[in-house]
Amino acid sequence: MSFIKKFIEQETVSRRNFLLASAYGVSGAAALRMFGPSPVQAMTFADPTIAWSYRNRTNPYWNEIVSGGEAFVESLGKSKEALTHLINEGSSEKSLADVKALLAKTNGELALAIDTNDAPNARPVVEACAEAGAFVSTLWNKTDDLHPWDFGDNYVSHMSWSDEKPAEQTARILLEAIGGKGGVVHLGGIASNNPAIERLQGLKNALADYPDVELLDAQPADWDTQKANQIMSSFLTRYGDEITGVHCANDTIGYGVLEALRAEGMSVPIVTYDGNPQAVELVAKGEILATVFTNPHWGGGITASLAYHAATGAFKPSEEPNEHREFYGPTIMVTPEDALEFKANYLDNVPTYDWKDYWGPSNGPITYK
Amino acid sequence: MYELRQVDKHFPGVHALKAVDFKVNRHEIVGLVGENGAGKSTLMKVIYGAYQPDGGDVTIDGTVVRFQNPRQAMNHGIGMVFQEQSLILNLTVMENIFLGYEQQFVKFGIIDWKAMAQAAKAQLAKVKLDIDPATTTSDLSFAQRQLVELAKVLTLEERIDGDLVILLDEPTSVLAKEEVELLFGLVRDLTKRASFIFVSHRMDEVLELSDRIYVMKDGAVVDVVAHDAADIDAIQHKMVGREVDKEYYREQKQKPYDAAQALVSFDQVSCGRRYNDISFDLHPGEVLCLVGTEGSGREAILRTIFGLETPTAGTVKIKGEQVTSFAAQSGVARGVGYIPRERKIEGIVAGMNVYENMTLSQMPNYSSGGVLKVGEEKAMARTWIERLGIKTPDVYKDCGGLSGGNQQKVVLAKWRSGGADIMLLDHPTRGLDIGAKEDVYEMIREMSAAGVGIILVADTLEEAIGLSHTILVIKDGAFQKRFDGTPGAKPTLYDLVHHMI
Amino acid sequence: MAEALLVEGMETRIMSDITAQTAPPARWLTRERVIKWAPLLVLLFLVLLFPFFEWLEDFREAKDHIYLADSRFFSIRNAARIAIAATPALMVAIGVTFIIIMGSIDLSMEGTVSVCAVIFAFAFLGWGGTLASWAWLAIPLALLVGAVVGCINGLVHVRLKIPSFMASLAMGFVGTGFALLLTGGDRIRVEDELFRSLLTVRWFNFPIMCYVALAMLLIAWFIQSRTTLGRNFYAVGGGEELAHASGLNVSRVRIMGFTLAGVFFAMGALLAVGRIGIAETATGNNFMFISITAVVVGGTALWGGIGGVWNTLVGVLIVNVINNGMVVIGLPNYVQDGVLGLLVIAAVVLSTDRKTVSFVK
Amino acid sequence: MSFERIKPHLPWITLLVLVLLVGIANPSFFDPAGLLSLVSDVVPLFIMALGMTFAIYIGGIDLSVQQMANLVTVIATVYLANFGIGVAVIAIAAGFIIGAFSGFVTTRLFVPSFVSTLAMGFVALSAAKYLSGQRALYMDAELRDASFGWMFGRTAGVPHELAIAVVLLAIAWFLQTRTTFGRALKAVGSGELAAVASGLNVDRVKILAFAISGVFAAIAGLIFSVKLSGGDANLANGFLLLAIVAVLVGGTPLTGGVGGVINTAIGTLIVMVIRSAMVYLEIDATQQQMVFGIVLIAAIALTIDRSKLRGVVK
Repeated sequence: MSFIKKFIEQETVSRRNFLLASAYGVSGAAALRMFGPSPVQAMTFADPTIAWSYRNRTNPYWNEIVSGGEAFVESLGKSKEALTHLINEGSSEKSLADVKALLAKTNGELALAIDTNDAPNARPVVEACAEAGAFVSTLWNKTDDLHPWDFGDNYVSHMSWSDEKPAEQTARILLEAIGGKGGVVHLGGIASNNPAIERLQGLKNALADYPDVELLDAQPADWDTQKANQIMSSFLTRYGDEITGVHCANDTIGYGVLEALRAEGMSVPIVTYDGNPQAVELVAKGEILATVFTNPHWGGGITASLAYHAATGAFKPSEEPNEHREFYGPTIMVTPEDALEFKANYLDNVPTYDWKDYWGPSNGPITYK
Repeated sequence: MYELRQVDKHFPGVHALKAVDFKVNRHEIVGLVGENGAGKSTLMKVIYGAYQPDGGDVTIDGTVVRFQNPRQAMNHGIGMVFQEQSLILNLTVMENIFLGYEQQFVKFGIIDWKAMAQAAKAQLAKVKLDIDPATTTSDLSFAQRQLVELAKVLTLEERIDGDLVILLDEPTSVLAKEEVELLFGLVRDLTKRASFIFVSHRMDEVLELSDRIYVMKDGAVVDVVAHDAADIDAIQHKMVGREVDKEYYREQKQKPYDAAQALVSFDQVSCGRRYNDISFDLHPGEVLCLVGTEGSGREAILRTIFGLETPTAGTVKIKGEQVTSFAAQSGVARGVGYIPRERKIEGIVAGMNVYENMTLSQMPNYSSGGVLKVGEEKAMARTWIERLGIKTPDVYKDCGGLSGGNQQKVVLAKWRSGGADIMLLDHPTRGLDIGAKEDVYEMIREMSAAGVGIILVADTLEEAIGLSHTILVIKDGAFQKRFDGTPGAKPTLYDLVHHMI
Repeated sequence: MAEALLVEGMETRIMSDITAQTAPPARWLTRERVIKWAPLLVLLFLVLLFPFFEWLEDFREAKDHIYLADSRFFSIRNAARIAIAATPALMVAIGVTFIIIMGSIDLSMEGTVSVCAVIFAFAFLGWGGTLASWAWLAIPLALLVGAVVGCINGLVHVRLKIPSFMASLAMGFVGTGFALLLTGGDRIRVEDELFRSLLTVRWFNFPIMCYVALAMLLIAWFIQSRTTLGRNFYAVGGGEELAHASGLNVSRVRIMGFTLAGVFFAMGALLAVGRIGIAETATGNNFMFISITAVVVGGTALWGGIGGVWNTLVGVLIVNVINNGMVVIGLPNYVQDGVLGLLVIAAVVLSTDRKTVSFVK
Repeated sequence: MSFERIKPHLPWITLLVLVLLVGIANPSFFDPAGLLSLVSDVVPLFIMALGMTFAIYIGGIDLSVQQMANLVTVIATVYLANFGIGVAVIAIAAGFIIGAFSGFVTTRLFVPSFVSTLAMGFVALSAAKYLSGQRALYMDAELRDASFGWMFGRTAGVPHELAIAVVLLAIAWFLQTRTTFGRALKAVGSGELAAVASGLNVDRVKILAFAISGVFAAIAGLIFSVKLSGGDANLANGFLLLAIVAVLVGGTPLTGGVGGVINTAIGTLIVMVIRSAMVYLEIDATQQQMVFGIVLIAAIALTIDRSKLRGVVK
């Protein structure tokens, strides 16, 4: 079937070029300034509602994010319950509707930290917040044409992670471990998610230096353990012993892959991403070669903190340089050698962060390709 | 032995049973007749436990009993053989027979199929049916199913110590003549063990079978007649409450038809295994009756003309034009109207009101550019309600809530108002009471006089003979004989039966 | 929703001798028989189809490849993989089969599976964390939880007179929500080697979980064919009002049906946990559409009364063979959904007897 | 005033009671601007539910609507630069064709709509994935505003989105109650065999019903895509079950022939109120889904008119 696949892939590439031409070409740079930097100072609030909007509670990653948000709220001397949770269940529609409802309820006195579930959803969320006078900080998903500085103070910041580099690093660890030859498969996240795209790209970058390693296949496993499990077992049928390494887009996918291998009594080197506690333990045991810790606890806390402090007027976003408005979050590579130490420092004892040190641990301004 | 004393039953706005006294003796067959709406079905439901009476007593051997549901009634020996086919088609015969009473064959939670089959065999023997109890019910003929239903009720015999009362609700409606005879023989035989209550619209059958006949009208028992004293005219008089037209089938109104032109012509038409090599012409004003047993192919011929069946050979012409595409839409477009036997399923749409039903087949006439002219629809409906004397409070009444006769009139109005000049009537009087039947006959004569060609599959042979200009006898899908039905020279029942079987 | 009317009543029948034995089908290869076995034929066809594509690929690249013999898809190891993937879905699908035979539908499986998985994991870890301790009691507990959830589902449907589609859909939300409430979003690892031997220990190339599933399938078959309850499902599906008039306590049968389905959903939850060693709120995800699709593909009619658990086995295998096969032959992932959709339509078309059904909605 | 008389009015009474309950618990819910904004945000979901009503009204169901909308978000984003406002035509045509094909598979091939529409949804998903190159795409803001900016303005304080919804509701209502097609839908939903025996082209009516469902889903997808200024193959996820719930809660049962588009409007509002109540009443995050389910059971138990569920409740 690979001939069909090749044909379709060629088609996709040529059409993707067309897409780029159509969507980016005309005036990608000249972003619309709908609400422009307002001449009057944005109104600030003494005690805004603090809210976190995220996908779901079933993923450990989001639980870490939430714990950070709660830690921040507690640092203000409030109880955990003071943090309002909006859960979108993977629906952009619900994400937007919930934000609007909260804006109406709080009358705009809101400091919102949000992952908008899907990149296109960021714009209406930000626009709604700006219109209502609320302050919003986004995490992960936004489209490339949307920038905080186009919205004065109200769109406080955007934090993301450049996953390409770390994913490339884990890939190199994997490729070294298999001796620079053989075949690898990649199990990705939801195909259209930015991190999923970047993490696969990281692998491809690394592969360029290893001509003897073939990328056998890459399929999206939608961040889902069970789906990853089934795809991996199908991969085992198709490629069998040709698979000498597995590159996973995140930890939860990794668990599914490990179980698929365990079912066969096989052991193949794998690398994952996210640095969840369970994955870190597996790294320490050597079952996973490496994962990348993105410190979601800090990310969750600092995103809420940025929105909150902008809302209270503690700092004025529009006076900050662009690299303080769009920046990459921190990444820490976790490998078997340092896994236990890492676990002790970051997971078993969550460090107490200074939530006013907004940009300390960050990783430089976001760049666009 | 089984007795109702002064039983009353009210529904919102209706006094359905008025102080009814009803008694069944041992080894007796009691007939129950009455027009639709006279309260027969309510009475039956009270007897077999589906309804609880508001007043009066139900007694068995003098003891007052009260049933909360049919199962309790069954436990007192009262069973019901339903009018509609009430077997569950995807189950086997034995499962149907013991449905709800499987426990007797269960050992350690396991059904002993062998034991059940044996017991079922015994039950089937009671009704003289020799079939494999493991047969799936849908594979049986209608008559066989009717007997299985009887066998199912007869399981009460083993289960109950006391006497049995078995209700037979229209058991003959799907049976051919000889099958009816067989059933009657069986019932008479079974009176040794059970009493029967026999409900039927076919007066002759009630008279033939019953020892006593209860006549109901407007929720009350108006007469009880013994078998020997029974007289059809007298009973009908009591039921209807007025004199029944001596000229029941309106033969005096039968006019010669115009044989010069043909509305429908069949030329050696065959349709798979349903019928074979059929040829006839239908003329304006003619009432042509197709006579045959159930499954002889008469309904399939009707459905072919309407466009619901596609013939496999031969030519069908409607008004001189050869029909090439068989679809109901094209049938309707050619002016064919169809009154199906399954009135509630195919005739009216329950849930839609009177005018919506009447215009269903002719919406283009009451719309422009796809937009309905509701005012015109209602006006038309009012006209036809008056013309046919349809009993409905207004045009907004849900047709599902009308009585059978009025439903039939709505269906008729649907086709007549649309100007259909070829009418296909499949058992148009089925399940209607005498008054409603007479209305239908009257309308058939009117249509015939107006030049409409009518093809009829009648409910009874008498009806066929009385109504038709022409009778075609069909057997096993093949044409047998053509009879001319001019008044005074009509064929006899015997003539027809001779060729049917 | 899926409503069809059998034309039985309108079909004209030739009636000759009333007491005659119904004639057995004269030919061996009747239409009815072909339709009855159609799902199995579809499965066989698919099992032979995917190796063909493998062969074609090698043929085009001029490699040696003997059809079937050299197939990676057509191998015991892959059969085991398909079986592992199919077992939890099979349990869920069997549960919903009973409901569909009754002419109802149950959409609560995702919630029920999650709740059972999570409660099982909590109890298992809380009571010792290994099968060799009192923790084994977590297994009957999970089945009991499934029964309770199913029973509530049935009660809501029957007592509140809410059509099963809506009642079970809402109960599904409640179930998932309850699982989330219990876990607070955490995942619970079940690492006991003894419990995980469901996956890791193999007899005759297949892991133990496949045999457990087989045993459950046989139990389901037994219930379907040899118990009053099982037969009553068919009665209710074939004609609920008639069954009621025959003295059957239809409400009870319905509630029992939903309860039984809940037990099988719980079994699905146990095997799903056994397969990946994790219980979480998301354990139940994706079971709804896949299990109902499998049931229909297997030839059980959505309008009730027809089909059974063997059909469901075939249906689940068809869906899983397609899913596995598409990856194995290297079909690009973005066409996989579409191909699955079209193949499902084709499979249902082949196994529907269009002559006995007058319309479908 | 007997209970029988109240029955048909139960859906909006339920809505009113819910609104009052939430409003009493948190009076800021009654803020008109806030309410208006809540209502206009539910518009894409409402339009999808409106289309679904046609499928359910004939006794079927359409599970492809969400994937249909996904596909349209991608189509709209990819082709906006080439066709401008013309992508609306392409989107609607795509909805019509896929919907009609589902209808064809259902009526002519006898595949229950539950399965046929689910399967066609997968096909639409594949198309969306392929067209989008499996990426999240965004629209050029200027192009978007040039072609579809009118969708999101306000006139006299009324969001245009809401106006679109009202117009579509009016069209759907007209179709349902005033046209021969609407009458035929009712006949098919209430008594299909009688409709056949009255010479209606039932297959065509059913295929059209699914096609309309597809068209409305496409419009919903288009509005959503413009609103979010982008598209990808998962953008509209989460719509399907809510759309079904909106139709059912409104009082259009799955058995067909009863209810209609006005019911769906009420049903959508009920869903909206329940959902925003979570925010207004500050229901704990981990409890929201369970509460939603329980309230839903209560709402359905209240709104469905059981006397119109002919025959048995399955």
